[in-house]
Amino acid sequence: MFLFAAAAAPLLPEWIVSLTTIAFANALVVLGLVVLWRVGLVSFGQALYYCIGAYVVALLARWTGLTDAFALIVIGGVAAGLVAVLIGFLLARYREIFFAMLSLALSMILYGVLVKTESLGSSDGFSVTTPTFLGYAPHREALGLSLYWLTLGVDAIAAVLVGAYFRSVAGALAAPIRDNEIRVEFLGVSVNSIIHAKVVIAGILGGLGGALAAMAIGHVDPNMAYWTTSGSFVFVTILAGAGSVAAAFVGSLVFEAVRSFAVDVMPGLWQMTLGSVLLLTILFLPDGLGSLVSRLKRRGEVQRP
Amino acid sequence: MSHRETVTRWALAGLAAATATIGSALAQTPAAPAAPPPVKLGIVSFLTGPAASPFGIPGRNGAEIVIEALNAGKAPAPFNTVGFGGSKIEAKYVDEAGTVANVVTEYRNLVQRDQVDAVIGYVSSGSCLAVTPVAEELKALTVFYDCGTTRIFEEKPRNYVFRVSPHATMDNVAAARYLVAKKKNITSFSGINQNYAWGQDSWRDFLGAMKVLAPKAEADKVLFPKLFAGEYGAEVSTLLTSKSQALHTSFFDGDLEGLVYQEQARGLDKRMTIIMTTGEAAIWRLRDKLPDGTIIGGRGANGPLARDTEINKWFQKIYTDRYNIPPTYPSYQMAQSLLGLKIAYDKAAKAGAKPTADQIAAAFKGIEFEGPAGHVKMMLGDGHQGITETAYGTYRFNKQKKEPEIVDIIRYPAECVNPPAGVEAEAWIKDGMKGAKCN
Amino acid sequence: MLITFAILTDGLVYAAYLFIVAIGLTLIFGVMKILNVTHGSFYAFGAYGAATAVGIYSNADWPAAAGFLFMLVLAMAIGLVMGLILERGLLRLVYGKDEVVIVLVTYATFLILEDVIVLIWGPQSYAAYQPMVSAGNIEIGELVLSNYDIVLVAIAAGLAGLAYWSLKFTRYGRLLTTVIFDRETAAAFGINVTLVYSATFVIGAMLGALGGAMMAPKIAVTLGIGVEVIVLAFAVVAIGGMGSIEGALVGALIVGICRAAAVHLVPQIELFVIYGVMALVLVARPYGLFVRAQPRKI
Amino acid sequence: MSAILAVRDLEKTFGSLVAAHDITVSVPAEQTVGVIGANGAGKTTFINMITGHLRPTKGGIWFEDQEITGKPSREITRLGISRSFQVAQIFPSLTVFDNVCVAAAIARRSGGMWGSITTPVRSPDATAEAEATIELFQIGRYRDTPANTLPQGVRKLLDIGMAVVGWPRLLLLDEPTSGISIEEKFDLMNVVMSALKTRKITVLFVEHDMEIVARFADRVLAFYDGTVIADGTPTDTLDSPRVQELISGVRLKPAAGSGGHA
Repeated sequence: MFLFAAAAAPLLPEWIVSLTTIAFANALVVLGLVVLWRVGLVSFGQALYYCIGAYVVALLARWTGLTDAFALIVIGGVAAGLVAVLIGFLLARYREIFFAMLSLALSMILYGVLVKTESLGSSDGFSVTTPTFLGYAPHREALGLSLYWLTLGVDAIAAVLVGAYFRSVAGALAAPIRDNEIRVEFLGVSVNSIIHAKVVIAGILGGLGGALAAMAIGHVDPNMAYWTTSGSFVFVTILAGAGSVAAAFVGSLVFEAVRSFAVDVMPGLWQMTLGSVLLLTILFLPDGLGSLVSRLKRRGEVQRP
Repeated sequence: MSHRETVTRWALAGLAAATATIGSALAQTPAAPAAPPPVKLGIVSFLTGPAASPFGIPGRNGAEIVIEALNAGKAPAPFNTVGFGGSKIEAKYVDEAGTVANVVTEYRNLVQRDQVDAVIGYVSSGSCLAVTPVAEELKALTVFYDCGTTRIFEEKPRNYVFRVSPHATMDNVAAARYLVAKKKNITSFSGINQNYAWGQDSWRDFLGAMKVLAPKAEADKVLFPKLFAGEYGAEVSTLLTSKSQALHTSFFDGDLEGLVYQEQARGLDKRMTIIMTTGEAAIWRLRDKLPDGTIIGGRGANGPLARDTEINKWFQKIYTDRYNIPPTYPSYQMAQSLLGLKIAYDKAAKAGAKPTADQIAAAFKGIEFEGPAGHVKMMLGDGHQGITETAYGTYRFNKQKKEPEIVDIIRYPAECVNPPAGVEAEAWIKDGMKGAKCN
Repeated sequence: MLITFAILTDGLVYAAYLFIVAIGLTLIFGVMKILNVTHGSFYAFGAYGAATAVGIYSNADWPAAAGFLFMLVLAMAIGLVMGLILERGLLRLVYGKDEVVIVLVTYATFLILEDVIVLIWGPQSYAAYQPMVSAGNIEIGELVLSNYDIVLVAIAAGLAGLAYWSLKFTRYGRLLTTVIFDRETAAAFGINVTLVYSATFVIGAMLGALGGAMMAPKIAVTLGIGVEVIVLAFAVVAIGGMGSIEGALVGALIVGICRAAAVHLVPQIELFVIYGVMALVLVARPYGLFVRAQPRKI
Repeated sequence: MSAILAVRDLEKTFGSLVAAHDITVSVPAEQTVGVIGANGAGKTTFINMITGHLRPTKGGIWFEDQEITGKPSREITRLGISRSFQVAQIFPSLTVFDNVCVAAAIARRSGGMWGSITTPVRSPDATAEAEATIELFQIGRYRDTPANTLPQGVRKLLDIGMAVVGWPRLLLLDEPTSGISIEEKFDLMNVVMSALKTRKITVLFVEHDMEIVARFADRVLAFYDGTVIADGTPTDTLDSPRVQELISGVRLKPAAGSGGHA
């Protein structure tokens, strides 16, 4: 998919490239939510890591003048990951709606702090210095494409790793933990540490997404940590479904496309459009777009001799 | 490897979805009619959300009515030529609501997908700051109409971004000047501002200006309730326990009205004079609920604060006739921005052929003109940021005419409440507003 | 002294506001295990309905009190209708789905209703101040209290009492408590759970609308008022313990007092108070103050 | 050789309620011990303490001469004690194979979080082990059935299979036949016991049905009122008058404990 999308890029109009870049950056956050959702956990505060990743990039560029995209992304991801490690000690004890609520509270606290920080432009945020790529400093189309390809690259790596993780013991324990934590404990595994690990993975992915988004948008602001931002990530997760890694990316792209389309065609009523899409997905595609993927798979297998 | 295959399938599906939007977009913009080809404008403001009713909608209405007049060539001189450079204006209205990511995406869509010739809009300073670098990168002519932050032209010189409407500094400097003029021996004042950039900046400027103009007076209660908090009980009683003679607020619409209702129910305005830097936008809805004696600003000489010129009468009339409510400052700011752009465009179009963004930008720099809100000088930010005179007045609800009116208006020349070119607003206020010419 | 009094009264008023918004949410969660984002819409519709009602009655000159009642009644009627439509028409279809999925369903509904408001009332904002202004105020020392706020507190207290009484002493209340305690057993005992659900959701919706209606006179009824309320109500409910009425009451009081104290003493931290308190409480008591986790038996 | 499991003066109280007290038992390797007693006699409490689900108020537990008193259940499992449950604890949304395979993979993973992230769940030897266990418990024909649709008996076998797949040396079965019709009970126990014998696993099993106890146990512990009142060969224990008087009444209502939570 990524090779395909990468190859297609130069043929696409710029605005689609940038729309897709942002969509695929957000897809990383969604991928993290998918990791959590497989154990039946949903974070209404994933924007926390998204925002951390974004601000780390923006602040490094601003204070240290570091503009190398690759370095910035790694640092952004690591920073968010570290925060997730700390928060994880607390969060891993929670389940269901309580997990959701606590993560929401934490992200809202970050939001408050940022709004309070006038030196960082308060609610207006501040702009992100144009990134460079190992010394190469592109502009306009070139810049857009570089960011796009960078995002695809990160996405591809993330997709492969997460895919492998899903096939690992810790990854495969998701459904068992959702089904029956006690049994898992009696098989000799600490459920909380498994969940902690998932929180961290989701955090890193969130940070990476935020870092990429910050560069693609060129601006960061506290709203990146606001609960409605988390809400839209969860929204995409449901749209995509936890079925497959690919779903996260497709879901995110479809979401951006639909939103942009709605804003374009019915400026006053785009929320209604989004809501209806979500509703219909839940009602008629309970497992999200991912379930379509697996259906196609099945058909494919049938056709194969 | 069936994984990889399905993945590819999905890539296709995804791109299909994306292309669907281009398709629709193209369908959206009808084939250009017979020459001269229309000038496409993207007009962005809040069509949904809390900021729609106070700013977004009045702004859009202002655009609609003015564009109509311009296309009909019915605007008063010197704006009485058809559209922009003789070609009709075709406006596309877009919602500003959503995250900065959405705002930037929609901006790119306007410029790159819909190929608009210029974008006018943006209420939130956050949007303006986010859009600015993109506009510069895309070399797309952009005029901000309502956002007030000074950072846009202070952070970097800009080439394609303009703002006809003055920035927020003069609102609070003028507020301070008016307050000191009315209350010579003020000893204490308080402030209640929303806890986000707009509120914080407003208070910072006001406080700075007061330090300069009334060094004796000190700030007592400094309150920053959450944006859209809705309930101000605690704030009001805090203020009731204060000895301040005046209260500064940059609250707008929803929050402003809520505050007014709640403070009136508890008679706060009987204890201290309230200064509302954006009050003008609310007078037509608050009417007799807005306490008499409140000091009202309108982000410039807009609405009732505007001078009684021909063009102002004209704008007042066409707007009121259409929407049967008088225009408030966002409508004025939109009108000013459109008229400013028209002058620049016409100037650039003199060459004959459709002018390029660079030509218009070159023509736009440093122009001066008379708009409904008075005389505009594109003076700051190397000719990209306009300044105008501003005015403050005292509110009174005229029981006979059953109409709001603003009395003993004091006008402040642009140079009196704005920093000289090349000086940062905050610094200017800090070192005593040097070079302010208040005649 | 004055400050302390002010903090207490302000805290009480704010708590009343929070409780009125939160009670419907916690009721629905307690019985149906649904975290109802649509609650924000109920609040908004209640407020808009109230504004409309006030508009009508201030033209016809009826006594203020009557207008106030008219306002509340209309709002609750709206809540009733919306509740029925949503529960019967939509939620019914998704019962038994994952808790979180149902949250998303209500979130989607919330998004849709946000625009329905635009379709019905347009983007402009509405005022409904008459009841509050006509209620007047009383002076206590330097402090001036709005009678309307006092009414608000009274109504909140009334609601709390009513909720307590009906849960403990009415048949429906006892039904509810059994359902809350154990759905299966309740069903086994032949309690019509479906009916209880519908009733609960409708009541919750009416309470949400009521909250909006009672706040309407204090605020400008404008787009987006629902969003702010949701998270606020969530916080209160999470602090008190999901689904616990007394929890909602205590949660509201804690947040109310803390916020008032912050505004009077350290205005800088006002923004964090609610989430700070929420995080702290959740750290100490993962399930909120009034809810205990039951260890699973094997 | 010395005892694989030794328990000394074990006591568990919940507030004022004494659930178990003065339990002292030692079990030599490869012995099959039946545990009998009425509901609430302390059998499950006893098991729960050994497997670390409950922390004893007093006394100590030694497994292969290593003290495990109050260790968390997952550590105890790793040491080689495994258990099955009164109500089969399985993963309903997974197939039988996946149930067993997950269990096998967990048992085989190289230690630590990193280990469980890096080792694939369907590693060759985990898969092989899972297949073997499924064969051993003769549930091959259900291999790909989702667990939530399994008949009661198969659930039980699966539950025990998941406990056995990690090659434990001590296995505790909490009422393996509860909820099973009398006809099936013996077949089920035959399968289970032969499987355990082939793996040389020491077994403690709680059982209400005296015939089953008599048939399969080498030794019987009789619980009453939270402690052991008789301990010896099946015949000795079951015929001892106290047991007859206090417990064997259970025999008349064999399924009394079914589903109930002792």
